[in-house]
Amino acid sequence: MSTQQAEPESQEAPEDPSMKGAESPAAEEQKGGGMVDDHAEKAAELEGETVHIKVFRYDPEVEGKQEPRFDDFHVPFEKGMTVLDSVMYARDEYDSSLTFRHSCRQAVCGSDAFFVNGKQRLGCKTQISDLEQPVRIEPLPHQEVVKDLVVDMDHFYDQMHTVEPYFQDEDTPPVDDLEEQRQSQENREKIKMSSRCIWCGACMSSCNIAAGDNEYLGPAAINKAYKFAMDDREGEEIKEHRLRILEQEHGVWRCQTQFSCTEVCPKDIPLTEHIQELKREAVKKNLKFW
Amino acid sequence: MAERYSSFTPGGTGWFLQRITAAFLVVVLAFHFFLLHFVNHAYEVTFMQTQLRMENIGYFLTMVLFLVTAAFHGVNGVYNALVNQGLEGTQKKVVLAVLTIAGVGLVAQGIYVALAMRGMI
Amino acid sequence: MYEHDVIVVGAGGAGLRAAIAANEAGADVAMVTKLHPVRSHTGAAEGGINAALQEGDDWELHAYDTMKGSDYLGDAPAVETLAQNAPEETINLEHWGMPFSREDDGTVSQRPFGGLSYPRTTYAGAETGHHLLHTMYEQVVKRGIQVYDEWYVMDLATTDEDDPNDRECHGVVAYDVQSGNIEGFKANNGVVLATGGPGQAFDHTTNAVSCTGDGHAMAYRAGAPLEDMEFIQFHPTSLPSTGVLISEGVRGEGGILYNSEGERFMFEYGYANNSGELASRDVVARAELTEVGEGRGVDDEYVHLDMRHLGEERIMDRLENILHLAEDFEGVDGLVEPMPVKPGQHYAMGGIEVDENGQTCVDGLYAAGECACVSVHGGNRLGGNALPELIVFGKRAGQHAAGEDLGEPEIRTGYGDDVEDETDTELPVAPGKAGLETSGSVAADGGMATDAEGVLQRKVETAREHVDTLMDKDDGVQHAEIRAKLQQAMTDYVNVFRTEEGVKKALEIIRECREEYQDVYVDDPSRTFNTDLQQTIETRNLIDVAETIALGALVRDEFRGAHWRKEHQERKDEEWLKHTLISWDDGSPSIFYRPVILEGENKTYEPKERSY
Amino acid sequence: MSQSYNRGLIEDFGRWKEFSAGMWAWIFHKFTGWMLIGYLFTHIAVLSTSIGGAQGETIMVDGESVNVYTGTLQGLEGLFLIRLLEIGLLAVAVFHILNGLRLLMVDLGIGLESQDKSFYASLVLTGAITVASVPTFLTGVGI
Ligand SMILES: Cc1cc2nc3c(=O)[nH]c(=O)nc-3n(C[C@H](O)[C@H](O)[C@H](O)COP(=O)(O)OP(=O)(O)OC[C@H]3O[C@@H](n4cnc5c(N)ncnc54)[C@H](O)[C@@H]3O)c2cc1C
Ligand code: HEM
Ligand code: SF4
Ligand code: F3S
Ligand code: FES
Repeated sequence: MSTQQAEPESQEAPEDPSMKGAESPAAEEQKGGGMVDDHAEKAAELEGETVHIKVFRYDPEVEGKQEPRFDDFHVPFEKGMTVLDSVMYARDEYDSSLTFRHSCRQAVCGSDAFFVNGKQRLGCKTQISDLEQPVRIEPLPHQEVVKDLVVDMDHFYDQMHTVEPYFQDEDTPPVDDLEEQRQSQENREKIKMSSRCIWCGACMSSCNIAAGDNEYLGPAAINKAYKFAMDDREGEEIKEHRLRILEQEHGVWRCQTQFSCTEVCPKDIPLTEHIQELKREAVKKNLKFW
Repeated sequence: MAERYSSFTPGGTGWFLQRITAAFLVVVLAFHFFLLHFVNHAYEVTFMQTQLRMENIGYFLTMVLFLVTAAFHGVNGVYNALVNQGLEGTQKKVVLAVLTIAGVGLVAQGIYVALAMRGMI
Repeated sequence: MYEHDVIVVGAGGAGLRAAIAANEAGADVAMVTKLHPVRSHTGAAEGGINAALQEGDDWELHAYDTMKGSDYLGDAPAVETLAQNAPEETINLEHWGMPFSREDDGTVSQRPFGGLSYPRTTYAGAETGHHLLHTMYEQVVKRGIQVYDEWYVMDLATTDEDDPNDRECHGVVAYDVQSGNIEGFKANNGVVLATGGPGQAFDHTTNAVSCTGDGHAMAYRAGAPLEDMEFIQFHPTSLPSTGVLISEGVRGEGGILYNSEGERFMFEYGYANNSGELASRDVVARAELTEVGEGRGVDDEYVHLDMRHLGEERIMDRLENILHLAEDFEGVDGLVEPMPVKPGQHYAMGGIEVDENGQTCVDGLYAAGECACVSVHGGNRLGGNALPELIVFGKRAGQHAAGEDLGEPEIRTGYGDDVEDETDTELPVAPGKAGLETSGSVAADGGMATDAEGVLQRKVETAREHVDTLMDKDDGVQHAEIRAKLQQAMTDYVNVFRTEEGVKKALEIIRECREEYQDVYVDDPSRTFNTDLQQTIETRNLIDVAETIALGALVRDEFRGAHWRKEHQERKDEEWLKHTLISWDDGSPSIFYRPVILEGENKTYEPKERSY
Repeated sequence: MSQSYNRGLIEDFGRWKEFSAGMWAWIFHKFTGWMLIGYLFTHIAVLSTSIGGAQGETIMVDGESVNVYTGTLQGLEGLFLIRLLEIGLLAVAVFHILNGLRLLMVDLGIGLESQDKSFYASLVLTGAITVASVPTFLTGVGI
């Protein structure tokens, strides 16, 4: 196990032979033919090879990292290797200052959404053999970069909190009665997908509208509100209150149905559909007053 | 925790009318195109023909309604687009005023033109 | 310096519940957590929450099952508290909007689970933990409870009287991961540790990267003993590359385990001639490792779990999520090839010794959740019993810390007249100490601070000095190297199979790790989001925790629950109906035992053969 | 918080190659919408010659005096450039209509799974209709 350190290498000089990691000229030839569905086949091809990753680096405090750059790493490939595995390997073996959030390694904590080869993806849920090399790994766009792949999530959390993301109902039976509120299976099914969100922020990062309008609630927060608004256990009045929040200028109307949120969501939540449904609900509610 | 938004300006009406007008426009615009480019050819249009068509009250009214909806749809669309780009405060009010005036002007001039075509002016 | 009545360290299920309870009891509570709450590992739990809700079911049955499952090493007062309170706490979650799966009549669904005499596992799809975590975080948002997220707690501000029972905890020292600032958090009433499991002590685990046993190690060094650390549950089917859990459901539906020769080894080699693949978790896990050990493992590492014969239709219908897991995390298509699996560390039954109110022997120091040991799980945790533990004991700890009267606990904590000292086990190496220590007495005037603020201030100084030392060194060993060595040793020698020789070997390697740790340095010079620094500190905690696991495994020479010893393959009730306790004692760990409490409210639980 | 790095807007548009169907649809719809409203203003302006026309105003075309409305329109129609622009207008309008229909469907929650396919379909159809109508648009143009 080596703790070898190589000189930082900038994006401008991608052909620099002093690349980090295990030297492997073969990796150069190993240009994948784009997205391959059958990764088993692809993986077999890669066995014993290395994977070339290009990772975005930035650190406001460190000389030479204040100007963002890309570092190259060559990581030995193993079957089943994910993008997260590759950066973890690079960090543990080559450069311990490589920084990113991660925790569960199983797509439930939502820490490791990165911008991988031009798309928001969860590092731990993306097989590296599915990607074209070199694999470009960047922090999520539209959020400020704190360091390397770590972005500032505060704004995302603020938006999530804005929609009053908690169950509200006045007439739940007393807990001592051990009586639960009733909910039909259909209604549970209706909110099922929306309740899967792991707050990874990929959707928000992919949305051009959210990028342009900082106050736009964004797909994740709207989806969170959807989960409550569509839950029959909450009363009509609260639902109307929720719709009023969503109808704000920076609420649902901002969505221009670009669908990129739906495309990147690692939990396959039909975000656009949920947003559209809320628009219709809001219109219906307003029509009632006319 | 982030503050809650408190300005109550539901953008729903504009959004809704944009869809309603769009649905109407699909029909009339298709009709319009057909009539003036395929049935009659634009290059053959003469004042006489136009006058003839306009004298039909149904056609006249359709065209006026077409104009009104298209103007609304177009101007409202531009307004929404600008608002979506983050237009705020006074700027927003000014844009709204300018667009309204332009829209109303367009419709007024258009009706004036249509009346002229009917020979009513 | 920040100041609150109650400081909750950790924001998983246990921490969130504690914070809500303390808030409801009127305390000013704040949570300090190294991950944003929704990132906590509670989110990974799939199965469900055990609670006797239905007519015909009864908390006493739940208590009985739990006691039996614990192999009679659970303390009856704790087990009964769990069983009595789980229904109310589960219903409470429902009232907070948790999306439980439903029956036709709209009531919450419950399903059968291993070791339960009644279907009482309440679930929300296959993502119960996710919903539990998010529902409780929502309640924290609703109540406006202050959350310091991405603040890493380094140490407890505990006074240093000689006897841990006399010590008092006044707060914690934490550093802001984003800026690197080290600050003190003063707790006027109490500190609740809810830092989760220590799974990262092992090379292969279903636990998150963040499960580094920080709370264990901090409490341990502050004087609270760690209890029953040798009891580690291993899950037989986790994916080799990531440790992602492949649910027991696959075997339940008829999935078959094969070795590299293509033999169905569970029957072929007689590991379980009756139930085969469906034998209990520990049996299957041991069988798999035996196969690998005897050279019949695939790639010398794992075995194959094959479900292809079930047919696409059945798989899609019942096991669809397994296909996704295998595909996403292992790159394997379960429809066309068998899935690689191997045993993975899954859960720690032991933890910081606490009573039913969550309190440790150190005044003002509480622990709840997986980091604590009340003890409800004893030698073996039943599936679906960890989540109710979080909400039941999380709540109690929060309430007690906020000053609510919960009555006198029946469980005693700390070294006292009711314990028995360990006498005869010879250790291969001296455990403890020899980590990177900084001088404890920074107080300028030499006097020992005893007032809360003084204690906290001194700890903050020590922590700053500690971090400076780590950062200033620019040569030495990196944490990743030590951590990898430690994890490998634990997986090699303190895994499912434990031999005296092996465990001793592990202790020697742990000692080496300690010594290497003295040369540890942080390469990343930045104060901004320095994960290198954080992991370096975590590695130190892992060393301490791993050592207690190995020590416990060495002294307990019997086979009970999840703990198996090659030389002692039977349960020894005359000798071992007692908890193992390990106390840090300023770096020279001492081991002692406290008898298990089998007398419940209405009955005494008589140890019986644990057979299902 | 300490310093952080904002990559700004430039980067967003620098990524245009990575835009997905929905994003392109949005950009095109915007563009065509603005073209159309712009055209509507010009259109009314041109048609305004009918006011004079109704009062019998004339202009000279090829030495002949014709109604100013007829003259202006036919004069414009006689220009090849105008014909090309008309074809462009048709394309713009057809796309806006087709994609507008697609958007209406999306608003009603119909066929969301194939939103990308319907966008491509709109593009292809627009192309086809435009090409098919070229002959009609070019008949009788005096070069
Ligand atoms: C894959 C899997 C499936 C499971 N399925 C089930 C099941 O079906 N049923 C069941 O009952 N149990 C199940 N369990 C067990 C159960 O989920 C866990 O025991 C439980 O979630 C632990 O919760 P916790 O609150 O104690 O800790 P965690 O949820 O792990 O939270 C720990 C918290 O502490 C914080 N923290 C840690 N160290 C520090 C520090 N130094 N400073 C500040 N903060 C810190 C972290 O940020 C985090 O917020 C499962 C476990 C796993 C791994
Ligand atoms: C014929 C059928 C038409 C249909 C179906 C249609 C449909 C739509 C729809 C649905 C929108 C809203 C897009 C959104 O908010 O996401 C829109 C926007 C717009 N439309 Fe139309 N439209 C039609 C005709 C016209 C005409 C004739 C004009 C010009 C006068 C026009 C000008 C605009 C403009 C300017 C916008 C705003 C574009 C933007 O978002 O920037 N449309 N159209
Ligand atoms: S909606 Fe999907 S993409 Fe957005 S934060 Fe939630 S899980 Fe991530
Ligand atoms: S990407 Fe943005 S525009 Fe709407 S559909 Fe998704 S929120
Ligand atoms: S590491 Fe938790 S989602 Fe990827």
